[in-house]
Amino acid sequence: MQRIGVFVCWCGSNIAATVDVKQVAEALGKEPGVVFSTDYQYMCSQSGQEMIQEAIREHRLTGVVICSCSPRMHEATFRKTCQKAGLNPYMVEIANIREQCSWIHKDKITATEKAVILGRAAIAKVHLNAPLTAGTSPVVKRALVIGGGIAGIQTALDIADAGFPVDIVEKKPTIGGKMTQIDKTFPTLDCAACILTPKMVDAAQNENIDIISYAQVEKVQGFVGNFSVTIRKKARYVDETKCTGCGLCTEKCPQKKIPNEFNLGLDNRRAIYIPFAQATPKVATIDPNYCTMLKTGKCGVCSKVCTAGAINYKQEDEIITREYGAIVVATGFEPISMEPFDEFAYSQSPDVVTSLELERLMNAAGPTGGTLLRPSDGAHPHTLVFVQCVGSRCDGAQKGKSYCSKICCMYTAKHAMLIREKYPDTEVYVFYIDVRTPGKNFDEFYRRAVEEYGVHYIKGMVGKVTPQDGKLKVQASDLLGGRQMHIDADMVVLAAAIEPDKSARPLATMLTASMDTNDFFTEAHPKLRPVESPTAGIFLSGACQGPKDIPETVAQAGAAASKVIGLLSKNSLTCNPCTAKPDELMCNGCSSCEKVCPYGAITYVDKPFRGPNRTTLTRRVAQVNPAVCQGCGACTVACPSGAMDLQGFSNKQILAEVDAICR
Amino acid sequence: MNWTETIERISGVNPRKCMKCGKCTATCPAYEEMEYHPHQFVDMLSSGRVEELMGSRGIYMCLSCFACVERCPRNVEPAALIEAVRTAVLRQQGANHMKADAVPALLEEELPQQAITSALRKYSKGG
Amino acid sequence: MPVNQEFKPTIVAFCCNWCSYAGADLSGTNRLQYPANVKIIRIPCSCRLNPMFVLRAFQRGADGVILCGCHPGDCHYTTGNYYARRRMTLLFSLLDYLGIEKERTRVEWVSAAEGAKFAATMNDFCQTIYNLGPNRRLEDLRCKSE
Amino acid sequence: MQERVIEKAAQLLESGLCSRVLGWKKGEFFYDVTPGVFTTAQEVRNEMVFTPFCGANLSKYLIAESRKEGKVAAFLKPCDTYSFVQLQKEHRIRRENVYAVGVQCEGMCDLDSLTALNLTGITGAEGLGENLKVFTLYGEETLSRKDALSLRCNDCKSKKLLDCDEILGESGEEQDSHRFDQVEALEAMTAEERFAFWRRELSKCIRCNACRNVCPACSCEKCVFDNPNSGVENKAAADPFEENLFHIIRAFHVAGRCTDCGECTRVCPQHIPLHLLNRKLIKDMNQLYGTYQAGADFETKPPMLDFTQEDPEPSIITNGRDSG
Repeated sequence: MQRIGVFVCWCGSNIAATVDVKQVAEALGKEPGVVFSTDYQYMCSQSGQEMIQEAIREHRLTGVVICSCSPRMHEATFRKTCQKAGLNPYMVEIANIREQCSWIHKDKITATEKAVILGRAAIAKVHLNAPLTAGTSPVVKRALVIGGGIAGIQTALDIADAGFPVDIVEKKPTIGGKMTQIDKTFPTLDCAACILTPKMVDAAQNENIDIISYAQVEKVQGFVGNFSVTIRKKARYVDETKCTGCGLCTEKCPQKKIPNEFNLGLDNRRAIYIPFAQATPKVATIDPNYCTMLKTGKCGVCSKVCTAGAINYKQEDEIITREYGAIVVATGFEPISMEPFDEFAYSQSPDVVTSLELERLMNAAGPTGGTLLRPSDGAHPHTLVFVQCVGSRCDGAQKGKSYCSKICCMYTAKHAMLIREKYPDTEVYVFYIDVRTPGKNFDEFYRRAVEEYGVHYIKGMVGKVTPQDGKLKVQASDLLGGRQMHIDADMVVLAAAIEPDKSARPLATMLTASMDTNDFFTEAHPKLRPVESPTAGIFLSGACQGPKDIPETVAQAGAAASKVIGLLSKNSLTCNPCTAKPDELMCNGCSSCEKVCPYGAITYVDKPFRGPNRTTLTRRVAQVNPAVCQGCGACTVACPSGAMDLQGFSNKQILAEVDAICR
Repeated sequence: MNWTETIERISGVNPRKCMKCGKCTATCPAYEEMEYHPHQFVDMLSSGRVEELMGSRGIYMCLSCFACVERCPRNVEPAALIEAVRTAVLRQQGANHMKADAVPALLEEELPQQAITSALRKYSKGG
Repeated sequence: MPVNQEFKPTIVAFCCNWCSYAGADLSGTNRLQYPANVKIIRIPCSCRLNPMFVLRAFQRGADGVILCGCHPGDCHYTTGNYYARRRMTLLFSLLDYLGIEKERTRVEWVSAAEGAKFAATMNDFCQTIYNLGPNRRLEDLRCKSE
Repeated sequence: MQERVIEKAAQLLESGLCSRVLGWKKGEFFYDVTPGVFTTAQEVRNEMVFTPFCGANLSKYLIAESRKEGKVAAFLKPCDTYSFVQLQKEHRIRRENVYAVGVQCEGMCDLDSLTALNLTGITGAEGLGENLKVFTLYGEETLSRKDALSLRCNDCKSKKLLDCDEILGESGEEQDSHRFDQVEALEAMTAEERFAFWRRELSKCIRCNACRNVCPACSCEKCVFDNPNSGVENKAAADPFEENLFHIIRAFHVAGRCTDCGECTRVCPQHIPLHLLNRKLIKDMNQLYGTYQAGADFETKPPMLDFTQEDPEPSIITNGRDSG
C-alpha cells in the first residue's frame, strides 16, 4: 500500500484567500493511503521544500501530492526536491488548486470543496504512479538558423564563435534581409550597409557557418537534439562555385522590364540579377518567370557572355537533408499591404510611398542614386507629410493590426531629420497620435528632430489624401491647434504597420511551434523565456517573435544563440520518461500504433512466447524506442487491446482520476 | 435624466475605445460649420459633457456621410453617436430643430424633393 | 449562471498539456471566473483521450465531458489533434445515434494564449449542461423499456 | 457446389498439399452448420458440407491455424475473404501457411429467415441450384432461395473473392447494396425514439460474448474486458451502464477494421441488431472521410489511423447536420 504525503500550499493569499487550506489538508488526510497531510504558506520556498524532504524521511513516504499552483510552474522544482530526499521524482503529483480553483472562484465553500476533489484526483493518480527513470538521447552538435536577416546572421555568428557548425537557410538569393534595404539606422544614424556588410562577410567566411541561400525548409522531423530537416535549394540556374559575381550577364540580359523587388518595384532589373553590390553569396540568379531561355528555349545571351561558364539552364532544385540539434527561427517581418487604406491614395499616386520605399529613395544604392526625388515626375519635393500608425493600433478585426509596431516613430524621426538636414528648404510635417521613443538615447533623438531640425510634429491624423494636378491635397486634423489643416504636399510617407513574414505560417506547423492570432511566434513565457518557443529545441530570434528594432533584435539574437550553445554543449539530453510502453503478452502485432506515431518510434519484432502445453509460439510484437517517443499517447488509443500504455499517464491512472472526480 | 447612459444605449458606441487620434475630425467635410468636432463628441460623451453637446448647433451640420465611421481605426462610429445625440434632442418636448412653417422659406427651385423629406426625417420627430 | 441548489452538474474537462491546460492557467491568472463544476484532467495531448475515458466519466455520473486541445496545425506532437478530431467526431456520432443528448459532449480548440476563450467556453458549456439537466439517459440505457 | 467443395478438400488432403482443411461440418441440426478442421479425406467425405446454411466466417480461425505446422486449406465465401485480407493486413495470419479456396456464394439462409416465411415444423432443407427445398412435418415446400436469404445476405455488399489461391465458381463483383437503409431509418428517428430503441435492444444482452468470439476484427490476444489491469475489465455488467459500455467500446475498437460481415448479429442468441452499430460507424466514416471498405486491399490506411488537415470539426455532430 502506498504511503502518501499531502502538502497543501497557501501560496501566500493566492490560494488561502478563497480556499480553506486547513480543511483541505484535513479532508485529504483521511483519504486511504495518506499517512501525512499538512499545509504551509509557501511550499515552493526553501523551508517549504525542506518540510517535504523532512516528511519523506520521517514518514517513509512512497508518494507525494502537492496541492498548489499549476504543474507548469513548479512540477520540476518539487520533483527535484523529492529526488534529493531519495524519492523517485515521478512519484510526485500536483493538484492545480490555484489557477484552476482559488483564482477562478469567489465563494469559499465551493472553492474548498473543489480543491478537495482535485486533491483526491491527484491522490488517486499517485497511487498508481510507477517510479520512472529518464533516459538520455544524443545531441547532434549542429544548429540551423532559418532566415538570413540581421537576426539570423547575428545568431549564427554567435553560435559559430562557440565552435559549433551552423547552417543559415535564406529564402532570398542573398542574406541580409530588411536591413540591406535600409539607408541609415537610428539612433546613431550610421549607415545600415556599413554595419551590416562586415557581419555578412564574416558569416560568409566563417568556416563554421554554411550559408544555403535561395532555399526554403520543406520538412522537419524529430525532436530536440535530433531534428532531421529537409531543405529545398531552389534552382538558380547559375553554378555558385564558378560564378565570380562580375555582373556582366546582368548588363547584357535582354529582359529589362522586371520590377526589382529589392527596390520594392521602384525600378527594374534584368531576368538574371544580383540583388545589390554587397550581396552574399555574390552570385547571379535567373528569375524563371521572366527568362525567355527557360520559358521558350530561345536566347542564352547570359551563357554566351559569361566568361566563367557558370550558367546552367538545366539546373534542378536540390534537396538537402541534414541532422540538427537546435533550430532558430529568424524569419523577420514584412510591412503590411497599404491597399485597404485607400483614404491615403497609396494606389492612386506614386508619390504616396511607405517608409521602406522612402528608405530606397534616400539610399545611395537606391533607384534615384541617393537624391530624394518624387517617383512621379522626378522633381525635388518641397513639402513632405509623414503619417504615423498606418494600420497599427487599429481595431484589428477588419483591417490593420491591433498592436503598435514599435519602430515607426523612431524611423520617421530619422527620415524627417535626414531630409531636413540634406534639403533645408523642405517643410516636413509629421502627424502622430503619440510619439513612442522609449529606448536608450531615443527620446533625445526625437527631440533633436523637433528642436534642431524644425520638423513640424502635429498631434492629429491625416483624414484624406487626394492627388490633384500634380500635388497631394492632404486634409488632416490638428487637435492641439483645434483646426483642420489642408496641406498641398509633394510626397506623403505612410509609416506602415509590420507583420510577420508570410512564410512563417507553414514553418510554424512544421516546427509544431504555435503562433498568436497575429501570426507572431508564441514564446515559451513572455517575461521569463522570450527567446524560446514552447517546443523544446526551437528558439526565436528577431521580429518573428514580435515587432522590434535592430538593437533589440541583435540582443535577442545573442540570447537565442546562448540558449542554443547551452543546448549543443550537452552531449546528451535527459529525455521525457513518460513514454509509451507495450505489454508484449497482449500485443496483437497489428501495427495500428505504428501508423499513428508521429515520430516513427515503434518497430516490430518476432519474439518467442510460451504457447499451450510447452510449445513456443513466435509472435510479432511492438517495441517502442524510448529515446524517440515523446509521449503523446496517440498509439495508446489506436491500440484496441490496450496493450500499449503511456507511462506517467496510464489508462488506469486517468480512469482513477475520472473516478475520483465524479465520485 | 442621465443623458450619457441613454445616448450610449441608443448609439451602442463605447467611447472608451477612442484613442484620440483625430482621424474622424480630419475626414469630416463639415468641419468648418461645427463648433464641436467628431473627436470631441466622443470625448464629451465619455467626460459627461453631453448636455453641452446637445445644446450646440453644430450637431445639425453633420451630413451623415459616415466618412468618420469608415476611417476610424478603432471602430468607434462618431456618426452613430451624433445621430443618437440628435435623437435625444428631438425626444424632448417641442425641440424639433426644423419647424413645418420654416420650410417654405428654405425652398429653392433646384433643391431636390428628397432633400426636404430627409431633412424632415432628421430634424423633426414626426419623420 | 444561476446554479440552483439541487442540480450541481459534474463536468469533466480533458485538457491537453501544451495548449489548453496553459490556456486554463491563463484564464486563472486573469481571474476569469467559470463555474466550479468543471474539473480539469491534464493529458499529454488531445490524442491521448480514449473514448473509454469519456464513457467512464458518464458512467460515474458526469453530466458533461469536454475535450480541449491545440488548434489543428498547432499540436506540439504535430498530428495529435487530427486523430483526436476524428475519434471524437465518431464517438459523438455514435452517442447521438444511441439517443444520448449530443450537447453533453464537446470539443474545443484553445491555444495557450486564449485564456478568455477558455473561460467563455467553460461558462457556455456549463450553461448548456445546466439547461440539459442531470444525465439520466446514459445511466439507465439498460433497464427495461416501459 | 457441395460436391465440388468436398472433392476439392479431399483432393487437397490426399495430394499432401495441405495437412488440414478448414471447412463447414454438419452440425446437430441442418441449420446449425459448425466450422470444422478435417485431417483425412475420409472425414471430409463423411462430415464436410456446403449447404445454404454455411453462414460462419472461417477467416478468424486462420489466426490460430496458420501458426501451426503444415499448410491448412480454407474454404472462404466472398464476405469471408474481406476479413481474410483485413487480418493479413494486420499481420495476424501467416499467408504462407494458408491455401485459400474461394467459393462462389448464392447467399446463405438461416432459421430466422425460414421461420419469417411462417413455415412451421421444419425438419430439413436442401439447396437445389436457384431454389431451396424445405422438408416440414406437413410436407415439402420448394421456394426460391432469394426469398429465404438471411438479413445480411439480402444487402450483400460484394460477391468478389479476394486473395484466393483457387476459386470454385467465379468471383463476382461489388454490389451497391442498400445496407445503410436501416441505419438511416434509425437516424431519422428523434433522439428519444432512438434511445428507446437501443434501450430495448441492449437490455436483452446477456453478455455471452458470442459476438466478440465470432468477430474476425475482434481478435485481440487478450481482450481489454478480460484484462484485469485495463481498468475496464468486467465479465458480467456491474451496473446498467456497463452493458452499453461493452457494445460501444467494441464498436469503437473495430471501427475501420470491421468488414461488415454481419456475423455478430447472426450469432447473437438474443437477436440484437449489433451490426447496426458497426454500420453506423462505417456510414459516418464513409461520409466524413471518404468511402473505405475494410479488407478490400492491403495498402489503404484505415480511416481511424489516418487524417487530413481539412477533416470536419466534431461540432458538425453536436451542432447538428442533416443526419440523413
